[in-house]
Amino acid sequence: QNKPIRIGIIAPRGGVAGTIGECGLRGVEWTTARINAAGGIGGRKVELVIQEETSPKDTIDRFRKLVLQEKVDCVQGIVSSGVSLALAPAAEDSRMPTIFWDGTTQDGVKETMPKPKYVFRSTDNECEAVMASLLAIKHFKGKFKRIACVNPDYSYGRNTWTAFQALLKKYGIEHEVVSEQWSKIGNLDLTSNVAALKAAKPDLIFSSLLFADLPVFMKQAHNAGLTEGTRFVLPAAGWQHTAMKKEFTPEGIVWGHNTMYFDDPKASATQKEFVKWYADKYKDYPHWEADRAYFSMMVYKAGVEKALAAKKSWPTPEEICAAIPGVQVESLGGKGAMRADHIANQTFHQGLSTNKNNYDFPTLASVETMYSDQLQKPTGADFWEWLNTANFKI
Amino acid sequence: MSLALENVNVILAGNPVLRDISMHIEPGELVCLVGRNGAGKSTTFRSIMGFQPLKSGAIKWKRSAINGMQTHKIVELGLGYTPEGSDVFGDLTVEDNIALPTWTRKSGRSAQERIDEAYAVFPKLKQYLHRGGQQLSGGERKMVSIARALALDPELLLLDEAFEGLSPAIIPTISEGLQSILKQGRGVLLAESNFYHLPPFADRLYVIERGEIVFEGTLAQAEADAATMKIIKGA
Amino acid sequence: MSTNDVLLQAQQISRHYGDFIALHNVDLSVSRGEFVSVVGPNGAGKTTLVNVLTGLHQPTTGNVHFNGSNIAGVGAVDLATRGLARAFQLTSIFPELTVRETIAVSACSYLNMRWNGFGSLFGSRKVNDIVVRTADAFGLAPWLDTKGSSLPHGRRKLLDVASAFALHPKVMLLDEPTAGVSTADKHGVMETLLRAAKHMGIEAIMLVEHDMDLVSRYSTRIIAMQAGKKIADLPRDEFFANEEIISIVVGKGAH
Amino acid sequence: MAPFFNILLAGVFQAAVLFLVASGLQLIFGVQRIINLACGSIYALGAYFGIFVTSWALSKGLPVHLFPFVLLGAGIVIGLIGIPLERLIRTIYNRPESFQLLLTFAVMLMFQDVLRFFWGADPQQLPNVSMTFGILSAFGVSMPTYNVMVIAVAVSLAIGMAYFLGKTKTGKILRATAENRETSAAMGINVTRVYVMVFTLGTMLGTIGGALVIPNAAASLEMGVELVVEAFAVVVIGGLGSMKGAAVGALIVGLIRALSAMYYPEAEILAIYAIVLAVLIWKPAGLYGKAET
Amino acid sequence: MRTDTVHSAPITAPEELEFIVPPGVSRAKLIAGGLVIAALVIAPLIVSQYYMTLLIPFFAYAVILLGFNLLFGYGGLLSFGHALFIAIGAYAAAALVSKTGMVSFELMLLTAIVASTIISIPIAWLASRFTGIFFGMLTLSFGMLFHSFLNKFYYITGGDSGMRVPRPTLFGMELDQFDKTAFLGGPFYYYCLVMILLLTLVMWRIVRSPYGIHLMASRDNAVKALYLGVKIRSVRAIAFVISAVYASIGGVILGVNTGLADPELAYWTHSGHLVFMAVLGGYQEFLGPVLGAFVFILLQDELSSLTQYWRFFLGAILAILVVVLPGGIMGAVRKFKSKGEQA
Ligand SMILES: Nc1ncnc2c1ncn2[C@@H]1O[C@H](COP(=O)(O)OP(=O)(O)OP(=O)(O)O)[C@@H](O)[C@H]1O
Ligand SMILES: Nc1ncnc2c1ncn2[C@@H]1O[C@H](COP(=O)(O)OP(=O)(O)OP(=O)(O)O)[C@@H](O)[C@H]1O
Ligand SMILES: CC(C)C[C@H](N)C(=O)O
Ligand SMILES: [Mg+2]
Ligand SMILES: [Mg+2]
Repeated sequence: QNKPIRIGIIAPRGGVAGTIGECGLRGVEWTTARINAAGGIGGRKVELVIQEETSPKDTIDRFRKLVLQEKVDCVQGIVSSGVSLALAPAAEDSRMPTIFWDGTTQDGVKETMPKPKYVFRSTDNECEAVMASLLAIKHFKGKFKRIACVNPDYSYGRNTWTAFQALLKKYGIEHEVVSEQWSKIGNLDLTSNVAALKAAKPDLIFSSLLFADLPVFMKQAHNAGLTEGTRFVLPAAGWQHTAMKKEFTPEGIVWGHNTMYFDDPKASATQKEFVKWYADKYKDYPHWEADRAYFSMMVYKAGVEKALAAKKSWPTPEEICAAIPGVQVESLGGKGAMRADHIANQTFHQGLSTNKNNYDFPTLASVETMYSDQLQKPTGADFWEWLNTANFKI
Repeated sequence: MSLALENVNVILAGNPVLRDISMHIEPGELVCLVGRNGAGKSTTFRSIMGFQPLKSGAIKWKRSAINGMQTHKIVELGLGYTPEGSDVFGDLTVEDNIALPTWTRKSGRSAQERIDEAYAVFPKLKQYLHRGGQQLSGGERKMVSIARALALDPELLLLDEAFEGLSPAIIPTISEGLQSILKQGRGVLLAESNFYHLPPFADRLYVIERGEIVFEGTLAQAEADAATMKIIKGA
Repeated sequence: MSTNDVLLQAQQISRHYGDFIALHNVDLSVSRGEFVSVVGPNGAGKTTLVNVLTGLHQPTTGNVHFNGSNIAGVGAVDLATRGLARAFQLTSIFPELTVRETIAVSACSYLNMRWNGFGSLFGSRKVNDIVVRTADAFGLAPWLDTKGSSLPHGRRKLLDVASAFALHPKVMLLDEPTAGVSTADKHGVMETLLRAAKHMGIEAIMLVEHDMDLVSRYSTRIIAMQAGKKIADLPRDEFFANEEIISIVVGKGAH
Repeated sequence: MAPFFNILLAGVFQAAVLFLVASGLQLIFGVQRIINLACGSIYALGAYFGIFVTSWALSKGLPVHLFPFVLLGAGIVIGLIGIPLERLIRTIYNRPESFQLLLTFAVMLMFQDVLRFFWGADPQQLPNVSMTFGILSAFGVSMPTYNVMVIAVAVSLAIGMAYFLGKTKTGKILRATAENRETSAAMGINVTRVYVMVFTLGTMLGTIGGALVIPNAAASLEMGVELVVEAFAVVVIGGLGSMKGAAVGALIVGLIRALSAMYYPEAEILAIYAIVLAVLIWKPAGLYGKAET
Repeated sequence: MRTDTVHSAPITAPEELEFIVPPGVSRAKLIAGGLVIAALVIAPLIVSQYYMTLLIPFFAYAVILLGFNLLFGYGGLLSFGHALFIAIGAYAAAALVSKTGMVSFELMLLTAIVASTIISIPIAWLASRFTGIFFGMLTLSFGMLFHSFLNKFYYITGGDSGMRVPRPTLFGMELDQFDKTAFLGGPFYYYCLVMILLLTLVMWRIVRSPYGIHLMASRDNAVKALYLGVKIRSVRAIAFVISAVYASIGGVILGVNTGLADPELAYWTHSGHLVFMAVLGGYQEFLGPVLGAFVFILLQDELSSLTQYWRFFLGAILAILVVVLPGGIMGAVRKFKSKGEQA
């Protein structure tokens, strides 16, 4: 019983999502050191086995290696939806407790993994778009009519845009779509999209571009004069917040930081400690993926310890997985929990941006938070129907 | 002595292709290397030009070894070469093909002088100045190839199968050209498999058979030697 | 000789390259039992003529009939199946195929087995027969399992021609088959060729050649070209009696 | 009408960068018959290195309006990586094409990790210096001056290359070497030097492209792998080995991307390949390519 | 008459690469083959479960490369977009399930074969006009065209998330007493083993048939081949279709193994990996590429666990192999063997 607990981590290190994986891995590094310093999980130290997330085909092999060869006790990680989709059935099948950090833009947000026993997944990726849409309505209502989007050309981009329009409709906001721009992820030359947007003269631009694509878009938009007088809704701005330099980013953007905002004045001591460690060590400010990594680890810890307390001897994977639903953890970004349907609830942070700060990139003028029970469809519901019937508090 | 091969051995894909070849060419001399197909003539030429590493032996130009040197350095020293298949640059015009050597090698004489000399041997080429190398007939290519080597202004000219594919009508012209080259004090080494193409004014003859030199002497001596004649002319 | 005996006939064929006329209104015919040589100075248009006759190039004007039908531009494969074969000025073989396999390529075309994707190639008697017979005729039998690229130069040339013969063509076009072949070997090659031709039932041969020795020894008829035009088309003896033509082709004072 | 021209101009800018990379590809292919699959990685390297040098220089007090020259310089300097790369590729000059493709594929695999090793997984960017020179505008059509400068660089390189290859002695020597290495050597050409020169020049065109695009974009690990495919589309449309082809191909691809972004966003990438296929059916060797065999 | 006047120079092997010529099967080779098959048959008893799961992708790539090499090794046509057909196989299986609900493996294979045949015919028709680098680029374009189709037409294809390929039935049997790992390492393993042996046999017949010799002739010297009556375009096109069908069969196996058909399968770098495997193993030999697939899978697996910079080392190893082993592993083995014989 004094053997370390082996936890397999699968995260992207190269390719477009490498930057997201990197932040998550750093979060895991810090979290593990902290847990081990405090005595481990149920008295056992944590040992990490890290594998890289690549294409679904190869990641499945890595996963099997963790399970069959490395004999890990739990697998955490995964950023891309495609991979999580392939991995979930495999995890169920091999009875491996598996907690996804992210990557749950699932097939138009339909539940493809009903009643999972071993797989726990993160909040829907669309949560941040729902929240950003609500904030846009709250702050910009009546100040725009012509809307346009420039989104990544895949399900995440399309879902967020559809959700935004659906909410505008739901709240009776009169609007007209004047241009829709779709850009392949990782495409860094958006000049023609910028030109097309400029030609459409929108009052508001909604963009869930990720990675470097967003800062590049903003820079090119700024240089083309597109940012003047246009309102922006950027639910995923916090994915690349440090790259969004003030010089080309106007103020007053609806700005999403997902489940952790590094500069939150109301942040917990743990978050502040983490952010400081991160800034000192990596000369950068962490984003939400570090929080997701922390959350996954803490949820697992809580589950193990809950099962252990009930049983007094080391619990089986089944018992651990049965213990996890319902646990509450204080994650870096605020409160979080695992729902009975194995879907996470976490706290989302967004707000209007300001350039009045000591950084070279915008921060939030005031932080608004929403718990994801407000943003995420309930068990078994259809996302689009739920959007229409839900009672949001704006 | 200008060019000398001393006990040259060459192995290709495990087979000895040249065995202990020794020969020499003096300034102003026309020497023919005669042998049947596959005897090793081209390999000898390629060895001299540095395309083909030696197994053993040495190749000397004015008493210093040139084997192991890079081809363009060997050319620099004054050897000019026309490959077996002509290999005219198809992408360049006839004019550029012939002018090119004057850009790559300085010889002390003016480019124009060298080019004029090359055309003097094949005046017919002036009709095609702007035709691309690709568009020439087999024989025309051969002419360009020889003219091009001449434009290098070499001290020794190595002609591999100079007459292959040339119409009999043009052979006398080339013979005359060769004579004028020799008169300028240049040496010529000519590889030939066709006995009837051997210029009567050749100074010496080497006969190569299966990679070995089996005869050295004048044309007259060769004609007197029945065994040699059998090799180069057939029964 | 009846007109039925005419196998290959070209009428007024021309080939232009931009302003340059490489072939100018040439008429010619080749009949059963003939051995026709084409001679002429370099650049006279001989290779161009063969290219047009074998469909590699379209004639700018004129047409070519083979065995009664127009073959201008029908393509090489069609020519091969109709019975017109060619060997190239520069030796052309399949470097990685053995002699056996090379000849089998033609055999499969001839026997129209080309779409058999499941039968064993050398399990077929018919293929084997052709392979062995052809190799024998060209003296290639000892090399049957040698790769083309490993053959000695002279043998390669023979293999090139042998594979064309294995198509059992009616007419064979040969573009300088002995270019680069040493004096000692030239006649050997030619005789092997002729013997094989007889053996395999080839009805007529057309040869492009500079070597007047070969031309005079084997031809029944000689066509002389100059500057894209046909300047003579004479039976052998008449041709060699014509001093004027000879001096154009061979040059003055040649041996 | 003005928006339409704005879009066209955006396309021309994309075309300019694409042309730089594609012309490097063409040059190397034209002379050495090598398709450089690593051209994308080289482009990425130029981008990363350009950011690295320029931000360093800016932090050392470089006057901002000099940054294009620093970028260009960085592109040129890092292009020298072509020298050791050529040394590696030299080992397989005599092998079939597939080996050359593979070796450059191997280089591409390695490069991704080399970039990550030095610069990490986070995309890198320059401060927003591209507006230093303001915006040029006329008749409602406008474009950042910097972009116009990049287009000018590409156009002058295009003209320069065409002149260099077509008319100068060195250009003709390069073309001769392209055709037949041995015979060129026998004509006194130092083939080794020509190859090093061509490969380095080709590499440099790529790194310059990468460096120049950077003020408008960011450097990311994926940028190279993505670009290869577009550069290939350019080359196939224009015809392998043809500089003119690279220019026209780049223009076609750039404009198509821009126009489809405006009028039919679904078609953006598909349209490029549709053109590729159409060209290949209509003109198998590309618009300016030489026919095969 | 002199039949032997043509001088015979010493027969020499060429220095350049040797291409495949259908060799006879020596007894040694038969024994080696038998041993390998026997080892594969008893593998599930002795090989660890994890490595068993790696054998499934190996089978998939073995089939893919058998087909790929008909095109590349025997036809001389280097496709840089062949992964397209792997994706078609996987998506065909997924589409069958999502449209009809049928999960029979046999039907998946059938759908994949039909789909790849239909799709490859027009591509083959076009691509057969080209050789060399043009062929490579054209196939690359088609591959990327399909890749962007998969992403753009997400309402059909699931876009980036791909389409699920659920666990299939074999001969109608559910076999749900096995969990997926046991299923893959047990019944599915043997099923695939038999299938790949059959497909190998079929390919062996093809390359030694009259058609096979015409294909090789078109590779070696197209103009000459034409004049010998080889219909090079059709010959090439057929090779393309056959290799596409093989790739799609491999794609179905991969799809089942991953449980997903995703666009990355069609991405051009995946095609690059196929070429990598073929050259690594030695495309001059009938089974070289299959060996290459085996080594590649193990290499990638080991490297990616050893270091986060595995791409670098993979690339470096590839570069070294390309430089020092022009004949791939098989070529090296053969060289070694012939040295042994000479000594
Ligand atoms: N690359 C090679 N690898 C192996 N053997 C070769 C190679 N090149 C030439 N040979 C062999 O070397 C021998 C000599 O060839 P070489 O080309 O020197 O002959 P040659 O006298 O020039 O003949 P030809 O009159 O046909 O041009 C021949 O038997 C030939 O088959
Ligand atoms: N593509 C082309 N463009 C322009 N001129 C050409 C082209 N191809 C051939 N020619 C010219 O056509 C003429 C005839 O060429 P052809 O190859 O038929 O001559 P040939 O009689 O076979 O000569 P040789 O005996 O030298 O092989 C030559 O002057 C040649 O330069
Ligand atoms: C973190 C994000 C990249 C997740 C997103 N759902 C994706 O697929 O790929
Ligand atoms: Mg020779
Ligand atoms: Mg000719």
